[in-house]
Amino acid sequence: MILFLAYCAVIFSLLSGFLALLMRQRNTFSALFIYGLEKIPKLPQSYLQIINTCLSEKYYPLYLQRLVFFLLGISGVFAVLAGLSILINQGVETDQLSLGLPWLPWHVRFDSLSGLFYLIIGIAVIATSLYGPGYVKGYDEQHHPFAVLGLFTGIFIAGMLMVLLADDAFFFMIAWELMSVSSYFLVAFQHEQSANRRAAFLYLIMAQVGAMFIILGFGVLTSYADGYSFTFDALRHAELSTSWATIAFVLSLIGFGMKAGLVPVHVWLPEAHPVAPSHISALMSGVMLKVALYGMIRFCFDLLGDVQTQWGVVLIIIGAISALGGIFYALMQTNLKRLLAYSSVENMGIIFMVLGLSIIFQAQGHPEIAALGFIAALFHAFNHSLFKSLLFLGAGVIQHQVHELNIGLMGGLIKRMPHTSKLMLVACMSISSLPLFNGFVSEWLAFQTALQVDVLEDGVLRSLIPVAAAALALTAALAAACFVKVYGIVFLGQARSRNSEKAQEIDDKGMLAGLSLLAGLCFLFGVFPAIIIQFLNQVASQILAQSSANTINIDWLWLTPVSAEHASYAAPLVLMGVLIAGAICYRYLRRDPAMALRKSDTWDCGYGGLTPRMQYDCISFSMPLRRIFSKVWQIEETIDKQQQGAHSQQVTDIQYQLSIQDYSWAKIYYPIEKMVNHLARLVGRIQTGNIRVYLAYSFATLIVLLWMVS
Amino acid sequence: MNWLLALIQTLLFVSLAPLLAGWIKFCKCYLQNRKAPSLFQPYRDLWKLTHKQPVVSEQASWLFVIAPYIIFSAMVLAASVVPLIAVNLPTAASADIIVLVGFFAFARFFLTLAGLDVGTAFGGMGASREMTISSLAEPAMLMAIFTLTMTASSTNLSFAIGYVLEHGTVLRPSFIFALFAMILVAIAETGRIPVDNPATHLELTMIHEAMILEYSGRHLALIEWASQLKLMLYGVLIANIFFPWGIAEQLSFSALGYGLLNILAKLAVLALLLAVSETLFAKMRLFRVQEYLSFAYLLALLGLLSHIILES
Amino acid sequence: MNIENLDFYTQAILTLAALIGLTSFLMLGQGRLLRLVFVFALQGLLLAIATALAAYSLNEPHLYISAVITLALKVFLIPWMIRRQIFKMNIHRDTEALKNKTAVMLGGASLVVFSYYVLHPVLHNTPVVMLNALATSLSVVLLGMLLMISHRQAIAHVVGFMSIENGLFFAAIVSTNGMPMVVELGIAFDVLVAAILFGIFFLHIRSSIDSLDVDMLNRLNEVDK
Amino acid sequence: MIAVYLLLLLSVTGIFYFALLGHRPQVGRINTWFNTASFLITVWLAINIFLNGNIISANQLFIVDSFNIYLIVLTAFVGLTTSIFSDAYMAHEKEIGRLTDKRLKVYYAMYQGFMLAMYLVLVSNNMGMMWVAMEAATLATVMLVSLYRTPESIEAAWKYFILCGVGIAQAMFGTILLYYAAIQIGDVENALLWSVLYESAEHLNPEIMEIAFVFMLVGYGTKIGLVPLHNWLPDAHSEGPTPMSAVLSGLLLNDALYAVVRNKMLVDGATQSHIAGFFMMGFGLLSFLVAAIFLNRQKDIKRLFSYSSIEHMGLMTFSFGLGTPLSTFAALLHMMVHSLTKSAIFVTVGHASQIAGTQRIEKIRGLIKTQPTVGWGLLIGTLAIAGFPPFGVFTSEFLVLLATMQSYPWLTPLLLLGIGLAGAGLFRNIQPMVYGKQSDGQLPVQANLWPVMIHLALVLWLGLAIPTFLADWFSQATVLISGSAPL
Repeated sequence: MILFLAYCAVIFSLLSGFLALLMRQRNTFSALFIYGLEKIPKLPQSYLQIINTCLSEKYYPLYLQRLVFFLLGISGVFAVLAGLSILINQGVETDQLSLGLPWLPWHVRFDSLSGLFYLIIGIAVIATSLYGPGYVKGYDEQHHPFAVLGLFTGIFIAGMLMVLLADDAFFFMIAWELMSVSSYFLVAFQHEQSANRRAAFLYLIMAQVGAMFIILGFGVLTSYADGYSFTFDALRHAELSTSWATIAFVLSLIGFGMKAGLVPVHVWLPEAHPVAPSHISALMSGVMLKVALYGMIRFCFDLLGDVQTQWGVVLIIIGAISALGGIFYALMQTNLKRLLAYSSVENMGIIFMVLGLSIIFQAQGHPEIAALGFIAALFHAFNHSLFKSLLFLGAGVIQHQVHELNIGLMGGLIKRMPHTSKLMLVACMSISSLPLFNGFVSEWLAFQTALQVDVLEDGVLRSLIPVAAAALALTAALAAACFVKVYGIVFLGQARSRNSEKAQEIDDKGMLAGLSLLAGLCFLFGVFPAIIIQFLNQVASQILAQSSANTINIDWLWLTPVSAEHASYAAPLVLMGVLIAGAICYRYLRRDPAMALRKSDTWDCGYGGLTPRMQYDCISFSMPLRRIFSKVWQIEETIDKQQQGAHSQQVTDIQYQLSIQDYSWAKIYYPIEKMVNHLARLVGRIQTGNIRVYLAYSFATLIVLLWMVS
Repeated sequence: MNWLLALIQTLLFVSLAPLLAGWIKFCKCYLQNRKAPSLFQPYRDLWKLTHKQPVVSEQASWLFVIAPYIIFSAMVLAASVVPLIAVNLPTAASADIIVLVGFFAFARFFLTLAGLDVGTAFGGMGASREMTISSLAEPAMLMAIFTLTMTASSTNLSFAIGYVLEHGTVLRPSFIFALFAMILVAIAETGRIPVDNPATHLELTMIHEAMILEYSGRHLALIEWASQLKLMLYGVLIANIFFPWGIAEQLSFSALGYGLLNILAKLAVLALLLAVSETLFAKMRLFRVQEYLSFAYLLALLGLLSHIILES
Repeated sequence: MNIENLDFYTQAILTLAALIGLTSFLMLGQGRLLRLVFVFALQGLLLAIATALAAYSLNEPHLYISAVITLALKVFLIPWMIRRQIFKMNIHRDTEALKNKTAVMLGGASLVVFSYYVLHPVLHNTPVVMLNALATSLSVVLLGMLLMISHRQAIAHVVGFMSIENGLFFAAIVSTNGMPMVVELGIAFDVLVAAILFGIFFLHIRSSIDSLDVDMLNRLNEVDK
Repeated sequence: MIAVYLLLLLSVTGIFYFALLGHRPQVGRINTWFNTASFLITVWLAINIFLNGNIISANQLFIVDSFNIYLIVLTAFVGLTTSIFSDAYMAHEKEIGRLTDKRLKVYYAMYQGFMLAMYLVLVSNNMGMMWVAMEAATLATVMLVSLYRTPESIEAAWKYFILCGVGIAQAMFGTILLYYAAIQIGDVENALLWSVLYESAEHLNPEIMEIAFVFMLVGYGTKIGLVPLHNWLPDAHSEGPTPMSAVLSGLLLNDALYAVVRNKMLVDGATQSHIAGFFMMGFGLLSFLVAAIFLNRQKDIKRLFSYSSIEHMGLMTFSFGLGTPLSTFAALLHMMVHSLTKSAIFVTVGHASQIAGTQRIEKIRGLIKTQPTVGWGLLIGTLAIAGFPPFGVFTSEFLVLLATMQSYPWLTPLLLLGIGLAGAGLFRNIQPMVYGKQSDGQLPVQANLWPVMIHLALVLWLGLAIPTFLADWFSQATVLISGSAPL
């Protein structure tokens, strides 16, 4: 039954994809319709009317798009239902589909881990399907055919869901690559700009290489599994030596890390996410990265089984680098979606860091604390999927209304787009992990996990983990700075360009509904985290075979990891407190009607003529940090002044240019590209075009081989 | 009963905050051979401000208006969880020290947004600098706190304080480092000399004042009050975490009164020290603050490591 | 065992083998096309004789047929066609100056040694005639390739190709008393078609690069200029 | 068995028919009919095999077993679809006056001749006859490569002719040695019959067999296009008419590999060692890597895909060389999916080059805008050939990787490198051709893309699920080649 729900989710997303293919088939349908009229002449007039309008030039595309996204929504609902039901009755459903290799049908397994990620995907998909129709209206059918968009969106979602269902390496890889390839087409959807093509190319290649690494990871396991079987059951029981297990772990880390966007294999992410349509980048950043996380967890905790301490150390270090690197680069971005992409890198870094903590505790024999860390990681993944989807959708709304993604050209949108601005405020508060919002709870749990370090004996770990925690703290603080900048520059202040002056609030209800859903959930789970955390407990108990039920005791009010003595957090109480305090002083101070606000000009220090250009914008806002951490980026900053007058004292004109490059390009990727081209040139030399040389080759080959055999 | 006590403690906190500010001013003036205003001058200012009609820029949005209330209530909430005169109060359990830092972040978030809202150069400048400094200070503070919490193996303030109390006077190297780190961070976070100068208005070096430049009337009052609260919060944290002796453990009147006197004394001393340092030192350039804070960070780290290496 | 106490057939075969090898060497060193073709025809003739001899002494009648075929193809038809081509293209006078002829010659000699070295361990348990004959034919094949490598005239390439065929054929005759008939016919047919195609190609190449120097056929390559 | 004779007879008649009447209009259609007929015959044959198992003709000249039956059907099928494509293609070529009636005669006659040779290679049980057929295939295609009579095409044809001729001669020497080894163990009559030799393989003299295999490998390897013997391949593919390239890549290479594998089975039986496998692995890996690098520097679209053919043949040779059941299964599957995909790609490539009027990559842009069907066909095909699921190529590459991981883990990084380089090389060239703004002067052509769709659909099907009868044949062949069934 539960599996049926899960299958329905997949099938409906595929359906919506294939339905989108009918975008160009209007004439066929009308022909069919006329043919049908001849067959069944007596049809009620009302039906005729309806069908006619549906098939009319004007409405057909509109209705079709609505229908496609409706089906998508259905699939999302099914996904949520399936996820919830498996999480609630915490069973394990297995099945086999008669596809795949002759001796290996597709194995399907649906447990609470899959269920959780089903839930994540489902929520995001529902929000997207609410959001989508309004968003795609902007595309003209000629240059950006909806058929392509819809088809690959459907396949993309189906692929992600199937990854969660897969229970053998082959099916897993097929689903995985389906996800990658379809998202490649989505990234390349607006392929006029060469930047987008480049991004798509980069994305595809890295996806393929990553997939190969994952396959090799499975290969290591299979070669130890009995009978070379690819089923996850066989892989679970594979007896690996420590070193081979480590090799498998590293392979999978590279493979899944490429998809999850860990530094330094993150470069596809800030290229690909900005260029995809916004609801797609919401799905990619909010959900697909989580699927990579799922793969990592499945591979590392479930298949490899007994984890090792040094894996945790590796994860912590890489996670810390990704987190800090991600947020540092995010701070310097001017393109809103690029910024969000980099912040995704940061959040994935945090998640992997916490996962590393959990691995260490698991390996050191403290399963309960491991479970705590595991829960923290999963919860942060869940939250990130919520607020990052929200942010990307919001960015889409802004792009849709302002026709602009450069933060530096926005401003003052809070007055022109009241609803969007409120929802985005929620998102910004969640992502900068402020209390009462979901981002805070997961980071709080992460800190609580890190603070359990005292139970460990190993001195190195005992000193490593607190430093990691400090890195986490720094990341959080910088994230807050980053999103203060985002919200402050985009929504507050005065408009910095004509576009943002003319911007209007979005009129499409659906888009706002999509945003509001996510925003609401962000707040809900910020105040009542226990709802999700008890589910996460099930996951932990299934994956780590260690419920932390006695680690976190869950009731709706208190969140107390380990013990009440240790720490506790009651978000509802905090909420109440804030409300009471706020209400009292507001009430008290506002009682006198004579004290109403008086509107007046902004104080201009008596000089007059404040212009929007005098405001801080995104570059100047992050200037102090740029000065302080200048080593982190590859900065090219040029200021050239036009001076004239006596001793050229008087500055007439100043040109300021700033370009901030990602080090990993200069250090890793450009060299690789250069090397490949050089290699190709070298190898090209063997093909001289002279037939006698060719004959000499085959002659030499023959001689050498003969010499070898005799 | 306990809840009532907690409420009283919170109110006490809120009401004493301006007094502390007054006391610091008083000491400074005394040290700088100026005639001091009365200790209760801050109360007068707040009163006056609350009875003035606030002027709001046309550029300002709703966020500008509600920000003061949010900031103030966040601070009040923070006050409610920090043990002032007694430990084991129920409110303390509802939020631990990490959440406390969260509250500060919350307030700061809205303060900076309010600074950016009007769209003046000053506001943006203040916001940018505030976020820069805080993003450096916050980790240092957390590190310092971690040192304590790992010793007490609890992030719950009153439990931690109780732990320190019952173990008596143990000379911990980690605590010394942590204390200094904490002091440095506190100075930075509360915008005192040498990081920021609360006494200035309209200087290119100011940070906190730059953000609230547009505020007036009750809004300004709330923000001022909130910042005084913040100052006092840091003071109480330092006092009660590192020198918790005298704080009331059982809720008898004598104990509570004793605790109150104790904390007042401690705060007075701390304030005096602050005044002295503010008199001795001059304000730093903005881009030397990083060195200052990285020193604090270093101290905190040393504290943590010395806890791990020396004390276990 | 030495050659006295072998029967006449074997002695003859060995002699022929030696002669055939010699002809290969002659071709290898040959710069003049007409002589090249002549030597090639000579090789064909020797081959035919060997075949006939084998047919007679092993009385395998079907070898007579292949002897006849060889005679017809390798001695008369193909050389004649090539000659015609040469005269038609009027290149019967120009000679090809071989670079470092001696090196090539030495290489050829070493190839003969090499083929013995290769085949020796294999054939230790077989009559020596097999070894020698096979070794010779292998060296003829290799020499043919060397011929093609060292000569730049398309004609020379064709001749080399055909002499490789000769080598194969000789191997087939002496080591295995000829292949099954169907195969032999097939081979003969292929050779014929190949010869005709070569004829056609000379014209095309001539018309496209108005020379038969294969070094000038280097438009298609992968080298960055 | 009648089916086989019918098949061969049909092609022979085809040759003569087109040689005489090849200039008629509708000749392309007729060619299609011929191939349809042969395809139906092969299907009939396949059904026979499926029902009654392997068959060997009375005179033992022909064999049809689970190894070659699917290749026979595949050959007929690709021949058919390609002939459908070549109908449209040749019509267009004739329109723009690149071809005359006389050449069309040659083209169609040789098309049939080539098909004949292919069938013969596959069904012949006599190794000598297999050789003859292989040589015949060369001769048939040489004329087609030089069909356009441009200097380049002449040059390409000449190189093809000489290199493959010499190579095939070496294969002949190998065959002679095989025969020699065979008659050592008596039974001169059937000494070249594969079926007989396979039975008594272990009695063959191992040393001779090794040398024989070297010659065969170098000989047939030239036709497979193994580096460094591959040099003829890109030239021939790029200069001949596109349908030719399609069948060359799709069929000829396969059959050469088929011949090598048949011989390998004998050699393995004789030597009881893995030496042949090692040679094949070495050549395969080298070709795979070198071709993958070459893909990154191509300027001509057809050269590009001919290098990708080399790469894939290398992969197959490698995994046949591995010799484990898994890898053998993978290689068998890969032979099928590769020839399907590659011929489909060449169809789209042909149309693409007709659209742009050139084969130079940098001149072809924005195909999706000019003619979406061609553009998408090319893109999807490239995805499939680059080994992305759910297409069949992925399945086989997946299996090859795992098999390598089991037997020679330290080789997997090389495979990884190769696949990555190949993917990069393909897409850095294909993507700008398909996407972006179209370059001016690109006009849609009258194209018949059914072959592409059918092929890709089949490859997709094979990627998702392998039909039972095919699976049976594969596993039987795997048993035949590697000794035991895959899992």
